[in-house]
Amino acid sequence: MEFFTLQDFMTFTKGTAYLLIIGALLAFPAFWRFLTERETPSVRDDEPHEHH
Amino acid sequence: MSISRRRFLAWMGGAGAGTAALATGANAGSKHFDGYPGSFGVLHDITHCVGCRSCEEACNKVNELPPPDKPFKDLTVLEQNRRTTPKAHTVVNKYLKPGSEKPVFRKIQCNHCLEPACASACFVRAFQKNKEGAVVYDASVCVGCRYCMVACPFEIPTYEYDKVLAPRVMKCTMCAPRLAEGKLPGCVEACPKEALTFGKRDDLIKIARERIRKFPDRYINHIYGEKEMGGTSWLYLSGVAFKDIGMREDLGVVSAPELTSGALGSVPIIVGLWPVLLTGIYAISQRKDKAALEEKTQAIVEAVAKAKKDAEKKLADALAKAAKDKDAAVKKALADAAKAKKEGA
Amino acid sequence: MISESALSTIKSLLKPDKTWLTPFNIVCGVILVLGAIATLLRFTFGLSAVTNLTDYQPWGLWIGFDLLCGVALAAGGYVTSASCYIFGLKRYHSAVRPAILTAFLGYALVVFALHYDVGRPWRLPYPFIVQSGTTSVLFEVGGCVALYLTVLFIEFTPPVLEWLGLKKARNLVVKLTLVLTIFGVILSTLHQSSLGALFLIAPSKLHPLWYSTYLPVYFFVSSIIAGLSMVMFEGSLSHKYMHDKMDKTHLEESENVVLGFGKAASFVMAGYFVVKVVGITMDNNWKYLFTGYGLWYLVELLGFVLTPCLMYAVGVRERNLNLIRKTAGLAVIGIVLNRFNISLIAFNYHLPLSDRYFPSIWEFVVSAFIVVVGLLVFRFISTHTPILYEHPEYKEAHH
Amino acid sequence: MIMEEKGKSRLRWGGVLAAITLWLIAAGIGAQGEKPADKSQERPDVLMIDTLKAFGDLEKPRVVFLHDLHTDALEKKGKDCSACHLREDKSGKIPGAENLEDAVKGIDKLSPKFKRLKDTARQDVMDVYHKFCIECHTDMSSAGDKAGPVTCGGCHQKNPVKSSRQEMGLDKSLHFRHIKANDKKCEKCHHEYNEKEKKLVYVKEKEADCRFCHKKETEEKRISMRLASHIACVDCHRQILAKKNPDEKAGPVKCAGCHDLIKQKAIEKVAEVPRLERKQPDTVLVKTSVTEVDSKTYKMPPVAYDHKAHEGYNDTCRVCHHASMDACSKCHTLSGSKDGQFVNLEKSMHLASSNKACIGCHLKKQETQKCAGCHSFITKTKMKETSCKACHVKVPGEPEITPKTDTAPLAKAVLDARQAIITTYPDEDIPEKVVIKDLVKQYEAAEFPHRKVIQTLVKNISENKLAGYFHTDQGMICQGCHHNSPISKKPPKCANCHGKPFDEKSLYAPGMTGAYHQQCMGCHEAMGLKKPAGCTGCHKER
Repeated sequence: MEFFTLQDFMTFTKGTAYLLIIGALLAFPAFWRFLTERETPSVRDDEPHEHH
Repeated sequence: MSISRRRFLAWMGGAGAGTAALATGANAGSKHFDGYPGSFGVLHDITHCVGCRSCEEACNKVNELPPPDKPFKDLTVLEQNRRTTPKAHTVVNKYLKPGSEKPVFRKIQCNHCLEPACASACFVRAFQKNKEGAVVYDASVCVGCRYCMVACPFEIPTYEYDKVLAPRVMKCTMCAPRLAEGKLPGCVEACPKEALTFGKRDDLIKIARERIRKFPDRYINHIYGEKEMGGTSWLYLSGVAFKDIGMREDLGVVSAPELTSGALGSVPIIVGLWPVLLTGIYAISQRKDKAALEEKTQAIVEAVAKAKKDAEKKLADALAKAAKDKDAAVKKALADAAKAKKEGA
Repeated sequence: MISESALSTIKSLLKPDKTWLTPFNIVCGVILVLGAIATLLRFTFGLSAVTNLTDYQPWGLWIGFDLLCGVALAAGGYVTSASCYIFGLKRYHSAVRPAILTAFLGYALVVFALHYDVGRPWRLPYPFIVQSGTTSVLFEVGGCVALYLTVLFIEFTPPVLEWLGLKKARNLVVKLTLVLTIFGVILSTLHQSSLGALFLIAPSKLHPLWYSTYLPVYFFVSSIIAGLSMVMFEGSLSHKYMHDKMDKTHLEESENVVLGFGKAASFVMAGYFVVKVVGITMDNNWKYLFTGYGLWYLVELLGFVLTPCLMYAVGVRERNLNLIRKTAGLAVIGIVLNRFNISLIAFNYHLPLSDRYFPSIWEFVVSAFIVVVGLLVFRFISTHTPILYEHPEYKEAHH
Repeated sequence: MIMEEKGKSRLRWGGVLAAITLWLIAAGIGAQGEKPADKSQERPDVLMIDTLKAFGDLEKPRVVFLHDLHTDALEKKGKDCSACHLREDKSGKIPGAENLEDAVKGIDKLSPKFKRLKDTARQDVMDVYHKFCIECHTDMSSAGDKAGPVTCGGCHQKNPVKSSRQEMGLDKSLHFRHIKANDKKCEKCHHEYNEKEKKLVYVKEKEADCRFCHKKETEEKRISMRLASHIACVDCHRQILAKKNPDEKAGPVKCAGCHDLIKQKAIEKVAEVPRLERKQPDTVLVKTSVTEVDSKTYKMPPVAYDHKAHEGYNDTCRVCHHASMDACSKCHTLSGSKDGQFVNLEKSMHLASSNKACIGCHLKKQETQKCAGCHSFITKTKMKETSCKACHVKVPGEPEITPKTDTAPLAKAVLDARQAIITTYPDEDIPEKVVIKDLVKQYEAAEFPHRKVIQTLVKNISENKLAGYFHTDQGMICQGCHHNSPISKKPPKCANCHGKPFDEKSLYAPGMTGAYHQQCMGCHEAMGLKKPAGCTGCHKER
């Protein structure tokens, strides 16, 4: 794909970037869940718990 | 390059994530574009213009614009300083340099930037730089936000404020439709003195250079539009300083898309990193709370334990005392018994 | 303006006998009528009939105030919810709902106002459904505002659902609080800053003192100030005059809120002041400070950034709630002033006075109209739904 | 209680809003930018008193001093220059002016400085000014006369008065009048510095332009031109005035006399200025100094230069002799030298951009209206080969030139042989009318009075000797319009080169219509012709 103006080039790249980040926005919460779901439901936390 | 990167750094640095600067900042800069090869343009030799307004008339005709308030033959309108309007895509202005009585005439119309600010600003891509070099406008998608007018450094686009249903942005099209038919732009065709030269932009620059070379004392040594705002398809030669004929010399050479590329480039970065940052902060704050909670419970447990110990101790002492008293009493009793036995015998 | 009309809210609400002919209602009524007329004119005779907009000045009061100020002053939503749910400052919880509500109304009104300014309002969704100009800063602003409005709407539903007694739905939404908040902060960061970035494309039109490559940063940081100040400001107002609507916790917490936010605002302002000066240094614009515009710039920077910054600080040190609340008002004006400078006063500074723009009476009318609508809706909602108090059934129920 | 609280706060808000509106207005005004400075009156006698600069930076604004104003005021009081200017004693003698002393007895020359002979020290100079200025001003005012300021700010301020001072100098006529008045006693003004005797001496027929030595600023042993001229001229004029001899005219002594534009124009001109007597050559053979190369190796024949004629064309010697009276080749050597700022001989003669060079000066002549019609279209950056021959003419018989050769006669021979006649083709060979039919769609065909135009052009320059040397060829005059094609009786038609506009094959040639309009209108404008005006001036309406 050849571009002759910076304008066209940016239209393309920014467009793709926008699609990309929408995907990312949706992915983040899911990934966070995946990351933390094994933890005890009591507190959603970022560190393993020592049980007592 | 450096500009957009600096802008970008500035912005990211402020937003607090300078890390990704190079990655995105480079987007705009490290790539270089020379525009469509062989695209057309017009060279306006201001020293040749005599202010006959033929171009205005032709423009009005070919674009089927409403008739002007004063006829085009009437040259008195040159006395006041005019700008483009929804009814006039091009106007000729007269400038009298203080001191000289010889007036200078300059034609105003869209300069058809190589990197149009209007196109860069438009959020529905209503403006397009086409391969002939014209910057064309598509009213069928225009929302009417008028950001193009804010963006245009030459103050060219105008708006039909008086229309209710279908107001349009109005500006010179470089007669794109005529070009498609292989005709010249209306104004160029009409200019009797060939103050307007139509041709490939590269050739026009050659011509301009040649004229400056041949007549160094007729022209000032600057081709306006060769570099301004990243270059324009319309070019200008003048015998007097451009700022004296209402053309800004302080626009710089940075093209419009570059001006905003830095800020735009940082958008994906923020979306990429903010969730991480914020969730991190959240997690940490949560952890603090939990820690606090644990301390509290711990304290309670200890307190309880302590209380229990004290209680047991008390009990033990009590029992010990009780035992002592008991055998003391026994001894006494025995002693008494023995005493009584002695007296009886 | 906000403050003006807010004060009159007060007045009307103070009246022991709740007759409808309170001064406030009369003023509102008049404005609403005028607004209706303006609306009619706008959509029957076009922009030229009601605005002084020119080809030099395509953006006037409706963008400068309704959009730029509206969005900035609605920043309270993300600032408060972030501090409460992300930074875990639970003690500000009671401030969240009013803030969210104001934010939601703010953005809703911004979008509403845009319908007046834009040439063909029915095409507003075009960028997202017909053809996208992704190189446009405005595209990004539009996208973010649209999304954020949705987010705010969802965030704002709980009180309504509580009011309607829809437990299930309400709890579901509350579960989403964190995600929504994070979305909110992201979107706000983007479009608050991008409103500044809008002007990056016109270095030749905006006075060098206000034009800076840091514009997006300035807008973002000042939006935080605006958010904090707005929360305190309107908090103090509703605190004074909707006292009866507030429950114990709310009343107890509001003092913390003011002190805490005051402290935050003061420090953020300090930072803002520094980066503003850095901006001048980077572009070496000192020489402009001694021109007419320079003095005007100093008025903004010293009078409406440095002064409130210090006033906040004093207020916080001396736990002087009254001072802090007054300062909040000053800070809010400061933000409005800044947005006006960038979009109206220092814009087109190079033009002769004859070509400069001053809003028409109708433009003022419409802006006032929109503010009044906002007020009335706010009053209605906050008096009918659990915004200023917690619904008895949901005490201590936040996540 | 709440009520009054509310009242207060409303007041505050009102105040804030009011303030903002005020600021808005202020900003609006600020937006207007600088107002144009009001046209204050201009005077030729504006002096800037900033003497203290010599001792370091000024603490206060320099003082604007209106000299004539003071002279006149003192005159009314019957005071003369000596009221402010001290007599020079012998010790502080002014170079070149000794003999003025004796010229008129009883009148000493005066120091150009105010109330002092030397700038000794910062404090002293300051005191001199403060003491005497203020003293005099107070006396005047106490005497009830209009007097100058006595406060610091009164003098040390930005004064709106602008200087209209015109540069002054002797043109040929004025110089001649001085020669006559001083019956050829050149030594009265002219002098040079003798290194050996360390004094100023007069050398006959070595007189030169004052500016050669007296530069803009005073250098050691050389006072500035300004100082020199004021000492020499003004003092002399003063002394003549003092003689009160009715039939002896004296030059001006006040600033305006020399430096006011109107007064300058009024200076009486001598119609026929006889030639200077300085043993200058009539004719010169311009060539490299023979020490460098000998005549055999000349690439071009040397140029015979009519020195005498050029004396007539120019007002002063320094038009050409810009640094000294020596021969050009002394500094402008074949390869260039430091004295000649490395402008070599070739450049010094051909530099188009310099009026001191032959060609530079001749090109300027082309800008006169009579010539500009054609010449504004002819590039000045490249000369026609044929023009070289106009100056570089072979010396008849091509004698060998040695250092001993007296070249003046050779030059004379060449000049006599050369003649300046402007010729063109006989009328019958020149088409009388040219009918231009290019715009017949809109207008009648345009009739171009071809022959009449040529005749006018020829007549215009027939008196012009310079033009004569370059228009000897019959076809030369045609080149004005029939450019870019070799000279010939039947030049190619315009249409041969100028066809449809914007032809990529001939990028630099405008189209037919453009070419006509540019040529005709351009020429008419350059020659200041008002008619024909408007489209219908040339194209009759249909």
